[in-house]
Amino acid sequence: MDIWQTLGLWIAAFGTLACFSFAFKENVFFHIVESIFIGTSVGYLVVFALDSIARTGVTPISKGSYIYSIPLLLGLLIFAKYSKEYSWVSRYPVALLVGTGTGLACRAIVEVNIIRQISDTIVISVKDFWSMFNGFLMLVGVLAAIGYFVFTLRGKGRVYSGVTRVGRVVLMVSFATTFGNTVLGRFSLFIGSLQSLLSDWIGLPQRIDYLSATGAVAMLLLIGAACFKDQILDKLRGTKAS
Amino acid sequence: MFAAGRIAQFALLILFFVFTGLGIWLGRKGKKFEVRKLAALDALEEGVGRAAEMGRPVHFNPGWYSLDSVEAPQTVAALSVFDRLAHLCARYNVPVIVTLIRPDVIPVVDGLLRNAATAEGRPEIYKAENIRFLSPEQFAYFGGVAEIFAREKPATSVLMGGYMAYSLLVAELGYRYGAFQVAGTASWHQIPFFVAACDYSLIGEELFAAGAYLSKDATLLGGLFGQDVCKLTCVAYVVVATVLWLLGSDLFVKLLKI
Amino acid sequence: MSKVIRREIPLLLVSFSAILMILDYFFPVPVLSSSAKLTNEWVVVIAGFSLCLGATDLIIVNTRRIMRKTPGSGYALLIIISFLLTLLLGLSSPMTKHPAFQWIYDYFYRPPAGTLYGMLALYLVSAGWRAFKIRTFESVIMLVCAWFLIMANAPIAAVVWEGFPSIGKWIMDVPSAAGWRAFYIGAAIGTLALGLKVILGLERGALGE
Amino acid sequence: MGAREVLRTLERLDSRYLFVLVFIVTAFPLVFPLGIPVKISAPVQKSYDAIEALAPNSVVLIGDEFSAPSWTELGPSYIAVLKHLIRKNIRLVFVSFFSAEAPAAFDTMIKPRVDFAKLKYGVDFVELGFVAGGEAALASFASDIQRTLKVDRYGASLSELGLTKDLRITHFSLVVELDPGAHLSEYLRQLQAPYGLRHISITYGVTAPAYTPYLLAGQLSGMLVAIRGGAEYELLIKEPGVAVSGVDGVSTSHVLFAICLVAGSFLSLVNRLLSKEGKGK
Repeated sequence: MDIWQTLGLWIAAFGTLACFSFAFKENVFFHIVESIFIGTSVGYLVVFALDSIARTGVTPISKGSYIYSIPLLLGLLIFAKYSKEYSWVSRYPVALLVGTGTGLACRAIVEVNIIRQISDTIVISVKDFWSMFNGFLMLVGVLAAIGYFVFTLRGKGRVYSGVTRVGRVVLMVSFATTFGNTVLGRFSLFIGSLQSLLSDWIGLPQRIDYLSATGAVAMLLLIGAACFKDQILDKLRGTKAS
Repeated sequence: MFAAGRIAQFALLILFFVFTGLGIWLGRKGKKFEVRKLAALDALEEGVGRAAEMGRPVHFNPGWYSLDSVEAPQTVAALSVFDRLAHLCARYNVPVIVTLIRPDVIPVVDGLLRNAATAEGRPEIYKAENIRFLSPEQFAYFGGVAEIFAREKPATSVLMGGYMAYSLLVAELGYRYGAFQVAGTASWHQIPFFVAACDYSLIGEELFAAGAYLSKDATLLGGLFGQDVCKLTCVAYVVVATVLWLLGSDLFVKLLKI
Repeated sequence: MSKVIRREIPLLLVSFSAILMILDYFFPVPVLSSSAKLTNEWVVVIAGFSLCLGATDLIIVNTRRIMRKTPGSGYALLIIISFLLTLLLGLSSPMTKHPAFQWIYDYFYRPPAGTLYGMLALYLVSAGWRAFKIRTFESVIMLVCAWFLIMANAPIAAVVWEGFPSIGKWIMDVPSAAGWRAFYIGAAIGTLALGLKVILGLERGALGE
Repeated sequence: MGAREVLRTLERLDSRYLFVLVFIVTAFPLVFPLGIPVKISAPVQKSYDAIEALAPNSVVLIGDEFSAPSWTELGPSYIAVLKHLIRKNIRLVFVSFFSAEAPAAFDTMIKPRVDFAKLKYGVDFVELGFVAGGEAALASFASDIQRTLKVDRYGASLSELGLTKDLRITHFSLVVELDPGAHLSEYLRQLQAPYGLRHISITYGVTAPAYTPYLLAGQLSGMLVAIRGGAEYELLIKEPGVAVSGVDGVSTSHVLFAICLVAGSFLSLVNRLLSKEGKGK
């Protein structure tokens, strides 16, 4: 393992610990790691943006498709927001973005979000009692939950409030299910971070790299001290005064 | 002439456009519609008032999606909420800090903030540095927001638009600093966390209705009526089609696939 | 005249590009598909520029913080330095493939991203502790569903009782899926309605006027 | 302090104590492995079967929307699936539409862990890199690959690479998509709806419930969820790896979470009942 990789592993370990520390208390090391993260992430993405401008915008011009100078110009216009007087100019490129986004959103959402969902609700399997039961439960659930979203048609009486109540319950079940399932995903990530510390860096469970282990303890102490710096300073002052 | 298998889609799209359009037309004609309460939106004023009392700023984030993405409507809806929020903040003389993940939203937010300040007669309250683009990487963005919360301790945090995993991080951050939180998203994967961690939340379609609800503009409220007609159409279609299906005819299912 | 240039033409541009995208999807006409493709490429370029605008903004805001010596200006300096360093390394040849650029990505970018993502596990625990209360019928149902889903996902639960995964699967496949279906349908109708309002120039949030 | 105060303090427990507990409980099996058996779930088995059924030399599109933070959740599944595909002599085309960092993440995290050395670039696999433009780019890719991209990630012309020379979207027998950003619907809209491509999604735990309707409707030919999906797939291809060694942590942490959920709500209920009783007096 070369020196750069080792150094990298130590930096990564420190970054991981500093980030975790934020769950306990905000501290200077978390903000340092995060500031570097902000800078690198924006730098990173700007590099790819420039790459993409070059590939999609500049390359065609160099090959003679001069029409591509229009998006380059429009792209530059977005900087007009810095001018007080001409900030409206940036509406032109933004208009193109908004229009395209809206069009893309509308054009295919009918198929995926409406037609598919409706036709799957209709097709109730009648092969046995259990699947029929599920099918009807699904049907009632879908209809009631749609009813929950109605804005202006305010029915009166028990039926209407019953429907919205059922709809609410169904939606809450969906939310709770997603909440429960998210636990799996987030813990996968959490375990991954722990693995990178415990296995990749310290070497557990097969062996213990004592250098890294000592480093880990030192880092924890340092970050802990930063977290509780105020309390520690107070303590020190207190003992001096007495 | 049609792309294969997309006739039903096109018909539905046009039908729903027509329904919404009819609603808008009715609204413009002066027909009044009574709209169900959306507590989260009514809470905006409470949130801004709270910030004014405490002398602290309001925080706003219009979500994850850029304006050219498929989820752009969520961002646009969030910006319509921001329009109202900016007016309220200018009226109560409360600074509003907008943190951004997507840079293409900067000019839009800038324009809304400027106009709100002018419209409420306080052009001096507009400050360009209150619009803070942090990073398109959600966790780097979170780091920036964490620093802003630590330093400026917003009294109210409004999170609207499409969201990703960082939703819970930012919502818990607000909880830690005791901020009053109003959220809203149509991103199904993040809705549970807003419901769990925020004081008020808009669920799904409610986000898209926010602009109309807040503006109280009769024309836009008519649009909401149109949306309801669309929903009832879906319900009616499902009911009729299911009855036919159980009687042995798959006509209505096939109809959707032409 | 100025109103036309400032307001009307951008709104027309919005409607035009939105309608173009919609028509292109439904009608396989060469003129439509080539202009839609061209528009898409333009949007890619403009989106790239908007990221540069964001970076410029980031530099301006943080330089201002350093100049005014506001609290946290040290962080601002770190942001600027790490941004410029990454940018230079990324642009130096071979573009985006410089070993130092990769090294920064691996050890400065990846760990905090992964860790903060994983930290959500902790926040889920505290949100779960706080948010799930036995108050109403709804809240009991929510608690039960979330609980079964969690148990269904833990391999150890299936060892204890075979039923956990199948109950979890049923909740996911039937009642939960019903809710999501309605949610999708509602969201789609909302999207379409908002889309129409944007096309008609009625939605205030679209252009920042 | 009486029992009531204890209960009340517990209800408003500083979450940091919970965090410490979570750390200990999750880390324990990583240091002392427990070896709890894992049952293969249906969506993972379906994915395995779908890949197993592919003819040698088929072409599979890898929708690589992978990104650094998703490494631990999706990485193990990604690697296991790639190993399986390569073992079956399937030709692979990698492309990204939504994650700009996917290619870099691929280089540093995936490539070194999978046996790419024995594959020939341009014949057995091609990396097309990141194509900006999201869904629009995806649509245009589907309609004409060579016109949309012209060159691969390394600047080689697509018409000069054996694999991509005459490649049409319909030549793909399967799409395997790494889905950290909930981009499934874009893929289905642009690849499955018009061209009928089969689709396997490697995705997050958070997205799984909402993807279930797609699975039920047959739009998904399989789904691998989070580290657990990875562990199951590693077991299916008989190459236990990172996921299998981490999956014990899933068990312990989930049990802790289930206990917390019940304890938290139970405490609130008891406290509410007690305070009602107190008011009654």
